[in-house]
Amino acid sequence: MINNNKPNLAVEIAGIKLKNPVLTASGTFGYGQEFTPFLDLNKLGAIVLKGITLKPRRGNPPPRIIETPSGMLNAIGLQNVGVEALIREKLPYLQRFNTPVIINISGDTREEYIELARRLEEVSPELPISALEVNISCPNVQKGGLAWGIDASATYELVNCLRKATTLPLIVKLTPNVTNIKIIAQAAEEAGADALSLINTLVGMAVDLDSRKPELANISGGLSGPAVKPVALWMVWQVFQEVHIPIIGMGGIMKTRDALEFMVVGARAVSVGTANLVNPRAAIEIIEGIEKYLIENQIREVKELVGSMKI
Amino acid sequence: MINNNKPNLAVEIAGIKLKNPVLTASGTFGYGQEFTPFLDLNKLGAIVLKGITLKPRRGNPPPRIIETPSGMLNAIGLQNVGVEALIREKLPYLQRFNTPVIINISGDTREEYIELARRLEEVSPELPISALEVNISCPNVQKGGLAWGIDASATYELVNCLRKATTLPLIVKLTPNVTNIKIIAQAAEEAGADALSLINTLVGMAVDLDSRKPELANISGGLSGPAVKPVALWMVWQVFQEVHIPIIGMGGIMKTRDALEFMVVGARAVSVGTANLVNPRAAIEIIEGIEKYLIENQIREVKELVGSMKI
Amino acid sequence: MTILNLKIKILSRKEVTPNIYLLSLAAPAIAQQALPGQFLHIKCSKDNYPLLRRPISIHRVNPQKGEIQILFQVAGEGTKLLAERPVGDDLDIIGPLGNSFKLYPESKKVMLIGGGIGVAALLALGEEAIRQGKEVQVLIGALNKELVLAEEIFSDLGAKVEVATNDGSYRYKGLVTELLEKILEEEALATGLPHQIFACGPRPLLKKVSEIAFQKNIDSQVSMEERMGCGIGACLGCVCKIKGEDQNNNNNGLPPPPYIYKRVCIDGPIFRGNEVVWDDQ
Amino acid sequence: MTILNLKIKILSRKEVTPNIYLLSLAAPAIAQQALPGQFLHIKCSKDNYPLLRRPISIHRVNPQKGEIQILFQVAGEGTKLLAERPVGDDLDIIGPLGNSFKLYPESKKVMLIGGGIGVAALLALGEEAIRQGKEVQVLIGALNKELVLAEEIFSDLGAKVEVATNDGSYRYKGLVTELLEKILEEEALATGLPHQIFACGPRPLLKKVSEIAFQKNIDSQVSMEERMGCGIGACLGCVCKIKGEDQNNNNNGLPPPPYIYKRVCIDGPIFRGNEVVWDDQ
Ligand SMILES: Cc1cc2nc3c(=O)[nH]c(=O)nc-3n(C[C@H](O)[C@H](O)[C@H](O)COP(=O)(O)OP(=O)(O)OC[C@H]3O[C@@H](n4cnc5c(N)ncnc54)[C@H](O)[C@@H]3O)c2cc1C
Ligand SMILES: Cc1cc2nc3c(=O)[nH]c(=O)nc-3n(C[C@H](O)[C@H](O)[C@H](O)COP(=O)(O)OP(=O)(O)OC[C@H]3O[C@@H](n4cnc5c(N)ncnc54)[C@H](O)[C@@H]3O)c2cc1C
Ligand SMILES: Cc1cc2nc3c(=O)[nH]c(=O)nc-3n(C[C@H](O)[C@H](O)[C@H](O)COP(=O)(O)O)c2cc1C
Ligand SMILES: Cc1cc2nc3c(=O)[nH]c(=O)nc-3n(C[C@H](O)[C@H](O)[C@H](O)COP(=O)(O)O)c2cc1C
Ligand code: FES
Ligand code: FES
Repeated sequence: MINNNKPNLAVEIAGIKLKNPVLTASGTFGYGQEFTPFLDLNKLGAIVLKGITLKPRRGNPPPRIIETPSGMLNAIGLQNVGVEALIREKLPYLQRFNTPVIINISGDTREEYIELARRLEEVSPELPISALEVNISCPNVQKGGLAWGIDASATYELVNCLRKATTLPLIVKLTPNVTNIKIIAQAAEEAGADALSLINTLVGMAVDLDSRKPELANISGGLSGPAVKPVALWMVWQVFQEVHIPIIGMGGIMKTRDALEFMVVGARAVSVGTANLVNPRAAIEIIEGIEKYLIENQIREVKELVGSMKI
Repeated sequence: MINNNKPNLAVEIAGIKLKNPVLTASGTFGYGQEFTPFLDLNKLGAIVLKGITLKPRRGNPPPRIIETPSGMLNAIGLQNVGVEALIREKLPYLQRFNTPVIINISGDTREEYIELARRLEEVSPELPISALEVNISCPNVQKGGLAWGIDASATYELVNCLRKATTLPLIVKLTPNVTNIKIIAQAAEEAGADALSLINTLVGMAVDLDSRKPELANISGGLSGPAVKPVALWMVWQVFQEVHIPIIGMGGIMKTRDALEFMVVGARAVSVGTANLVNPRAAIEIIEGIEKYLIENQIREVKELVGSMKI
Repeated sequence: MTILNLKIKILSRKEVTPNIYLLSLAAPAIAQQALPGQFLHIKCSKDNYPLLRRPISIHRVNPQKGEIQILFQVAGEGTKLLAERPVGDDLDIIGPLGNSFKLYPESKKVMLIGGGIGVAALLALGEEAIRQGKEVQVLIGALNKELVLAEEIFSDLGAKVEVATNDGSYRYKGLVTELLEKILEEEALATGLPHQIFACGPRPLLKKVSEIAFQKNIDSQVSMEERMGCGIGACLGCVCKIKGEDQNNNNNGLPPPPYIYKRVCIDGPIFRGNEVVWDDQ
Repeated sequence: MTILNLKIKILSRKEVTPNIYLLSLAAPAIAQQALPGQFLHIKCSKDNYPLLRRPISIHRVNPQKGEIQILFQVAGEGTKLLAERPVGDDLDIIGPLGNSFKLYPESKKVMLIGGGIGVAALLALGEEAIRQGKEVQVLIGALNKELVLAEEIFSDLGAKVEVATNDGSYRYKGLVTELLEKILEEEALATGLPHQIFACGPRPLLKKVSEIAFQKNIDSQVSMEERMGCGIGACLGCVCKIKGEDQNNNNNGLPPPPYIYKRVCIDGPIFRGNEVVWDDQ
């Protein structure tokens, strides 16, 4: 009877049932374990892990991050332990939680992505792997080093190959650094993506006037945080009108209202990224905030908000 | 002798000699006159006027602006008095100043741009018109409403037609909402642009959670201000490495150091935009600040900074 | 009239009612020239966050002491920071801005209607009207008793003050525009209708006041609100729809729509009630 | 060791020398467990501007009173806001973070070298070393006399303090690393070399100290600085180059480069001087 008054926060994305629509954005939540001093991982909608590649990667030289007005640039360069160490050392820990784990995957070649997906599917019966989030912002070595995700046909091809290679749900993560995100989203949907997540970071740079050197050793980096929220909302809204698969929205979500705004423009779930670095409890506070908002506004299902923008 | 210690702030853009490299960005400085209570227009490098079209335009319904984290969205919708009223009512006032005036022009069709350019060239012997800044972010009616500036061949075609239609210097203003700004910049250069200015605003939106309505009546708007500076710096740096014509850099310049950062990554001059709305003396303070910086750092010519980034 | 960009000192601060603050500011150059209905464009923060200035009406002017007052409600981040600025701090302002309420010499009797914080923009006008020897009636609307603003100040000036509260916790229960209708009915029979009505408050209030005034054939002036960029007429960010045939406008051969966009910051904030197009929003 | 995210009260604030502030904070849970060389990750602003936290070393710990101190220099927007936070305010911190300086039981004599604000990270270590009965020598480097930090505090603890100023305005004229070399020459002949050297300060200082220590065969530990995101090991934003063959690394068939990236926030901030790759930056 008491529960009757509790709103329903559950949503389904790519066939995965989430207890609430709040995820952690890849690269900002490590492998989950780092945040256990601050929150109960069981409370999260899902955990999206730091981007993984087939082989371990050293990443970019430091400095790797710099703060910018209401945002930050990062050029981590996909430093990661590689899929085998992920399987051996990181995933077993996450098994004790009942929260879906989504693995963010990257590669330079189609084959790398496919091998990664196959390997993860192989171990998925024993390990917590609910879906793959395919990061298509990395350089496509086969196409001259430009990101897969800036080209609709490269996106189609990659997602299509992955679709054939794995039965794991595929969430394709779009880059905002494109002229027309709708056609990329469409290509991913047609190629068999189960869901889309957007946005990844905007390319930017910062320079130190006194030394006349770029602030990041890598020169450019990815812009995230509140500064990019208007761009992210716009892209989610654009894509929402174009595709039928669910969208995970992100970009500058710091608080409950930000998350709900993304849902109003069409995101069925949201990812909290940079906010985790500032406030390790951000995702939990947002989940609690959403529940409170629904109660206060007498909304029974969080789903009702999705794409509810009035125009 | 005293002057000997004064650094040289002069730069040349598109054949126009500027006493200093600081311009006012189109749309943020009205027709210049609005700012005379606050500063001496003679002190500016150049004045870039609010975008003009052949016929007057009513513009978008309000609300037209909304603040976002370290930025703002605007959807003015090119409200303007039209070129004839500009000629009759606005330009004569600017004649009393010895500061170059740059007219920002927009159109839906090639013909509109050409007619505008011709008309302005016609009156240019009697009126202060030093150059045209061609805004190619407006919808290209001939190509289905997408902006001219998102497509290299449309950019080439438009700039090439304008090049043939006028002898006035052409500054092409690029939009950042593209996958690859370098090829657009190249197209503009090849088509005969004398200089490039970048960036225009990033497309974004904001939504009011309580009403579930977009904050702007136009739904989307253009993001400007400090939030976009990292993106703008990166695009200037990218284009600087690609073209030989000078670049006017802009996007989030609030203070002297911001302006100098743009010069370090390759801008020969800079435009101050959103900052004018916050601090009507921003451009003047930046000019004074640049002079001070050059003195303190014993740099004799501001030109030395252009593209001086060490990588 | 010269528009100034100044740093002016905060002389005192008072929370007059929950969430509503009264600041006194040392600004002789503004006090000398400010007209009723004008506003200041205020940099609330000391850094770029929030970025833009916020428009706040000049509430009261004391040209002798060279002081002005502003009365504002904490509505969001900007006004929150403004409310936190310590006494002695310098506030970066641009002003005085905008046109002003116009009192016609022939108006013997004027009525001022303020809804919520809208009362802030009316006090200077009330003082001026009294100074000119006019009969001034003030209608104050508020959600409840606690939020009624400036009742005593207006009374002390010699104005006749009526109050409406939504919840009826003080005097008339209902909307201030309902009170207005009631009073006009009575006045029409008794002492006669006011010659001018001035209003400031939420848009529905302004719309309703304009309609009532129009029906009664009374000249009305309303203070419009719109989000502002520059505040000085340059950015075209703050427009509202004003009746008038925009003959110039290229409407693809169709007759031009019967309105033009005027800037609240410089063509306003005061417009005649019946020239505003109230349809949307 | 539990990492906590707490709001802790500012008990007092003092500008100890121009631009350098000492804050005392009420934080029993941190004071109980903090180790020398650990740091706090502090939210300097109350809003999102500046956005990220700032790492500041734990300067001094008083477990009895449940208090800790931080000593910091205003370097930019974050530390400026931190310096402006009023006494009584609650500071949002994460900590204690990072590994710590390691005092070996067998070291009888230890040397602490702090350059500029780097001294901040060494006081807790000095206190612990004295507590353990070790002979403690402290070398303080500063640009000039005015900027010499914590000299008296270290003396009062019973440490032997030497000072180098760049401009010679106080005691030894020159770099603190030059003073170090001079002292080591003398000590080698007299009372014997220290068994451990600990350093905190600008990178060139750390590099030089590491080289000198390596030459003299003394174990050195240095506190590294790098820009931080999370501070808890999750974002990989704060790495520095540490010697070690990264066997896993796919280097296109070439032998792997002889370094790996370690996180300053969790694998550090304290590293052995001779395991850091000093080549770049
Ligand atoms: C001419 C004029 C005079 C005004 N006089 C007063 C006054 O005397 N006292 C008072 O309390 N308020 C007054 N206002 C309203 C006041 O400007 C807003 O409450 C204030 O801008 C809100 O800013 P914020 O940062 O606190 O809120 P936020 O909600 O954070 O503001 C977000 C954005 O919306 C804009 N905005 C929000 N509400 C309004 C509004 N009602 N009108 C215009 N822009 C708005 C802000 O300027 C900002 O750009 C006046 C408005 C105008 C146009
Ligand atoms: C483990 C550790 C302990 C520290 N302990 C102290 C201390 O006890 N006292 C003290 O005064 N300072 C200390 N620092 C340096 C301090 O963190 C920086 O001075 C501070 O972050 C500058 O922030 P800002 O906003 O004032 O400057 P800004 O220049 O505005 O900062 C811009 C960005 O650069 C980063 N940054 C700037 N300087 C440094 C730096 N030296 N190290 C790391 N990041 C930097 C900031 O975190 C921020 O992301 C420590 C740094 C580290 C890594
Ligand atoms: C430090 C950092 C590391 C990131 N690493 C990854 C990554 O490995 N894979 C990925 O797809 N996105 C990565 N991202 C992007 C985020 O997942 C997210 O898309 C982006 O930051 C926008 O959200 P935010 O503004 O909430 O941070 C990273 C972002 C940050 C800040
Ligand atoms: C209110 C407003 C109006 C603008 N109008 C125009 C315009 O008419 N034509 C144009 O080319 N750019 C226009 N811009 C874009 C600016 O000129 C500039 O490119 C952009 O704002 C980035 O610079 P900033 O961050 O310094 O504002 C406008 C920007 C703003 C904020
Ligand atoms: S606010 Fe800029 S024109 Fe009114
Ligand atoms: S700061 Fe995030 S890993 Fe060190």
